[in-house]
Amino acid sequence: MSAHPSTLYSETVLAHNRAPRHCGCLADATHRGVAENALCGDQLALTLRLRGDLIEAAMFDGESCAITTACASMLTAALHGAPRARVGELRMVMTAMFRGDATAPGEFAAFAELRHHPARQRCALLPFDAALSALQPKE
Amino acid sequence: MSAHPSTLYSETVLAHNRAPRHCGCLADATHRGVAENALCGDQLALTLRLRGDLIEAAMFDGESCAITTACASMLTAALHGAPRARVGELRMVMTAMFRGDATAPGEFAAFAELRHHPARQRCALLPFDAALSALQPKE
Amino acid sequence: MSRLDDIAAIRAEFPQLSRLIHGKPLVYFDNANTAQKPRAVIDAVSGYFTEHNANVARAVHTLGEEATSLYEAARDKLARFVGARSREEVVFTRGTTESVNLVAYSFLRPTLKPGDEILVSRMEHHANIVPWQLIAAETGARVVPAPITDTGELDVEGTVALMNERTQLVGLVHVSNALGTINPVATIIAAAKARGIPSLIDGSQAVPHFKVDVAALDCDFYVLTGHKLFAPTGTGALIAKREHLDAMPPFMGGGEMIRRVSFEGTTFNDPPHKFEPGTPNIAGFIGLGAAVDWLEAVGMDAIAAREARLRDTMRAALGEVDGLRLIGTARERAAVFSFVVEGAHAHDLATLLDHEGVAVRSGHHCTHPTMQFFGVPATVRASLSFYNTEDEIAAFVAALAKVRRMLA
Amino acid sequence: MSRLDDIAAIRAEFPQLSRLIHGKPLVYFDNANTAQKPRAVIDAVSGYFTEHNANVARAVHTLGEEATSLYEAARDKLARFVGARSREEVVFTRGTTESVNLVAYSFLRPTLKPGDEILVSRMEHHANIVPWQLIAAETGARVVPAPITDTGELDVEGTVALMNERTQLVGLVHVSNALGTINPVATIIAAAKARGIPSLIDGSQAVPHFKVDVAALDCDFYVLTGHKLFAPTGTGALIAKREHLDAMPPFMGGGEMIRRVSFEGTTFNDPPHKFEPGTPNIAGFIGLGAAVDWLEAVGMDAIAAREARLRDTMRAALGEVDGLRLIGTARERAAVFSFVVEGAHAHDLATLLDHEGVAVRSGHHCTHPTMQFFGVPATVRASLSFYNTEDEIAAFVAALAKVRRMLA
Ligand SMILES: Cc1ncc(COP(=O)(O)O)c(C=O)c1O
Ligand SMILES: Cc1ncc(COP(=O)(O)O)c(C=O)c1O
Repeated sequence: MSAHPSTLYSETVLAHNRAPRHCGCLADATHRGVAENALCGDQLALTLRLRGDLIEAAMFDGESCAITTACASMLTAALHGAPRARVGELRMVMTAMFRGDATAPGEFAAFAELRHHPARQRCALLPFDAALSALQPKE
Repeated sequence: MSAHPSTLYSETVLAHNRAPRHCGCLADATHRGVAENALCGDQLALTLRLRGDLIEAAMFDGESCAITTACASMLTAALHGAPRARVGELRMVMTAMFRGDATAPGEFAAFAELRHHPARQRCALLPFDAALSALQPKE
Repeated sequence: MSRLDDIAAIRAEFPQLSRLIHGKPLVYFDNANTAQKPRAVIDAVSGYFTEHNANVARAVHTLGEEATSLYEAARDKLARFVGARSREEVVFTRGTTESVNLVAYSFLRPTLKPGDEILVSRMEHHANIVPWQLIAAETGARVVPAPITDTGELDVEGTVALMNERTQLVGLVHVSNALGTINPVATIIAAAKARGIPSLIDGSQAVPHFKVDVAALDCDFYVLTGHKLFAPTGTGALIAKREHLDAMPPFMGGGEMIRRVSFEGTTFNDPPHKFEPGTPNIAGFIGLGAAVDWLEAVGMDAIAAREARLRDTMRAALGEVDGLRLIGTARERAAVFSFVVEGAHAHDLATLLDHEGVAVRSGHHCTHPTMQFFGVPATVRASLSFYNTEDEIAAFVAALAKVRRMLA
Repeated sequence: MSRLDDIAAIRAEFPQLSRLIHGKPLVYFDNANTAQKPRAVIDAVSGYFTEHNANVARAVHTLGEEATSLYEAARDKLARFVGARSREEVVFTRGTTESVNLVAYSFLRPTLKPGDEILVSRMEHHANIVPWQLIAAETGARVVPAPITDTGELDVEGTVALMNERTQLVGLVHVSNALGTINPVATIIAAAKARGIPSLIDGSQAVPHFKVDVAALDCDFYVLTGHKLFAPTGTGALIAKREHLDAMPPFMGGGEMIRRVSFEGTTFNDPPHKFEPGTPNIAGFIGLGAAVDWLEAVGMDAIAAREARLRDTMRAALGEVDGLRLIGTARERAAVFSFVVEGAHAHDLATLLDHEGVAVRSGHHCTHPTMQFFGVPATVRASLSFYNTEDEIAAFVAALAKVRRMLA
């Protein structure tokens, strides 16, 4: 059950946390979403600029833990130029990875160790949920 | 914790149960009370005839277990000619006996073994409670 | 080949079964009251205390993650065991009693109006009567008893005839703890559904004895208690359709059931957590998970088959006893027998049987209306489980004869 | 001479304390979340399962009598431990959360009117906020927050000023689980009483740490939870004045809480049983009885004295840490410390401390309004118990320095 301590806070994660990419708010955002982590009260806001179904730019904002920050940093980078469906696809790969059924692409694989930290999986999913909330049709 | 099996259903108790005394209803009762045992649903009715503070006669009625029946048989006998305060006094001796702090007088000592049967103490107290209810001022 | 074929080995897994009572081997025939626990359950409980003791759903440290995993795994196991559609439909409660109260307070009470009716059978446990009476008294609704027959079977026609546009819920015990009757719950659920009436089935005495498939039954609510299922007391579940759980307001407030609390306004968590405020009986539910594992390893079909044999032997044996009147003679029945004996009070029989090592229950079995229907204040109840034996039945019958002689 | 002088021997009684976490000795500083269990408690629980397993208050057989005696003895022990006026004033519940809900539903709700106020402090646990919000929403009453100061102390004057003729209840946490503050409960109880307002004290974090005398406090309701008191989770109590318990309608319905049930009308049992429907967490309460025995043998005064020393050492150690901000700096405090650290998120600290063997809690500690007041989403909380040591404090401080370097 117990995780190998060193791998969750890997150099990849720590580096992203120290210097996150795409941190802030898109001035010309077309979509905006927020997600909250009930466990710690962290809130993460995500802004997107879409043209048709293509995400042109993404930024995130909010005070959050290293896991959330690093994942948001990776996600906003991965979404640049991606189709909007990418958010949901990536999230599914992440949860499959947490079950031990898949390996997420690229740097996201750094979160594989969360399999042994169910209470903190939500931290890595927060950016995805903020993006999904942004993309959800609003009344 | 466990009781000696033979002593609860002693010959004294079994004999009273087989042939209880004062079973029925006093035709010329001045007081009547009922008590109920929530555990088994048994009801016991007790009728008394008082002159002043003196109990002249007592009878009990109801279908009940051997412990209740035997105790009611002993109690009605003990109350003939006794002052009304006797009911409460005897009940206190009984509960003290259940705590191991006293021995009840005469045949009532047959219930000493109930000390090890808390769930059935109520069976022996039922006749006392019916008598107390009979003696209670009614509006 | 079933593990039950070696019954001595099975019995050896239940430490309590080798206890002596007044110097005699325990014959435990009070299984409908509560079941004995296998070593696997006892060890799961102490293992939690010695190895993983922590609170659930709160801390991110190793012990907290372990405790949470074990606790939530129990939910998965129980969901699978009873055929729930999803783990989110399984709300953990203290037992059947709390499960019914939860439905009463959160599902029914908010919309109950004067004249509304709640239909429950005359053979219900108090747990499936009193909660409805409490909310009925508050709202002006009525609890209507559904009829039963002299054999202790549900009068199905009579029950269906009582379903009408005022009926807000139909409640029925799956297996009667007082009579042993197995009720035709599927028929009643379907009849209620055809009329748009939600149904609640009290499965307390069903799940320990045969395979139950809640999704197939398609009732709106199914309630059960862990301690009759070989798990610790203080555990149980409400299995409810997700649409109801989503729509129901919370029952009790506190930690875990919330998403965010402020004095300006509070938002609630998703089911099942919305209905599980505060710290739960963690060791108990871990024990429940172990009990379900254990039962699945033995096999519910093997258990049902063995209990059917024990039931038939017991039934035949009781038929031989002079002056013994069975209360409840349904054709479809579990190995639960209530009876009265001429000239001997139920409590005297129970106490004296105990002196012979035989544990049975005497009393009203929390079913006053059923007792009233049969015109008895109390019965003796002998309720068997798969770990009981034919030898124990013989010992019971001999003990019964002996104590009757004493009381005569 | 106290048993605590030989702390190694004391620690050896708690099996979990010798666990390794990620290969490092466990430093358990999450005692405000839940406490570890001494062998005496674990053995009492398994002893019930292997020796006395039966339901309570129902059967007259030997096992039933034994289980009932053990269960009811736990009530006597707890009554004595907290200074209840009588055993009948001790209602067993699942924990503090259920205790508060019971008071909300049975005591307050029946008479609550639009405009009525329930006054609780801004440092309450959600368990002492949300139940009031639920019944307030239903009745049109309001939950009013009583002010606290920047040091995390109750603003006593401000609180008393908010008591008025609309106030139906004053609720206050005895020791704050988020801040460590020990509140002047006697003052508030007296002020409420002078105005005819009933008071409820949440003693969850008080009873494990010092001697509490409920009768002397003279509050109307005192609530506590067993698992912080070294007993199993899923146990707790409401200690209430008898006059309230007599007058309150039942909360949940079911077996044991009734005297007689019929479809024509049901009568209820006396307190405390009126409020304890169905089968309780028997093993848990037997464990609670054992926990109280254990604590009394060690002595609450010795425990309080040792914890005061640990508190002072910890406080001094935290004062040395650069960039660490204590949330809650009350003069009267328990050995419970919430803090935030510059540049490091609470959850990262907690996970990384866990990798060093140190168990602390991070998050909002079920006190959102308190966190909001201090303008932090979450804190790290280190909460100590008598079995902790100065060496563990040193290990904790070293681990904290190490993980901060990692995150920098
Ligand atoms: C002050 C306080 N009140 C209430 C509670 C809730 O206790 P429980 O979850 O055992 O009901 C806690 C513990 O989490 C607490 O610390
Ligand atoms: C049919 C039935 N329903 C409900 C209950 C109540 O269960 P619990 O006391 O565990 O809540 C019981 C057991 O006593 C039962 O047999």
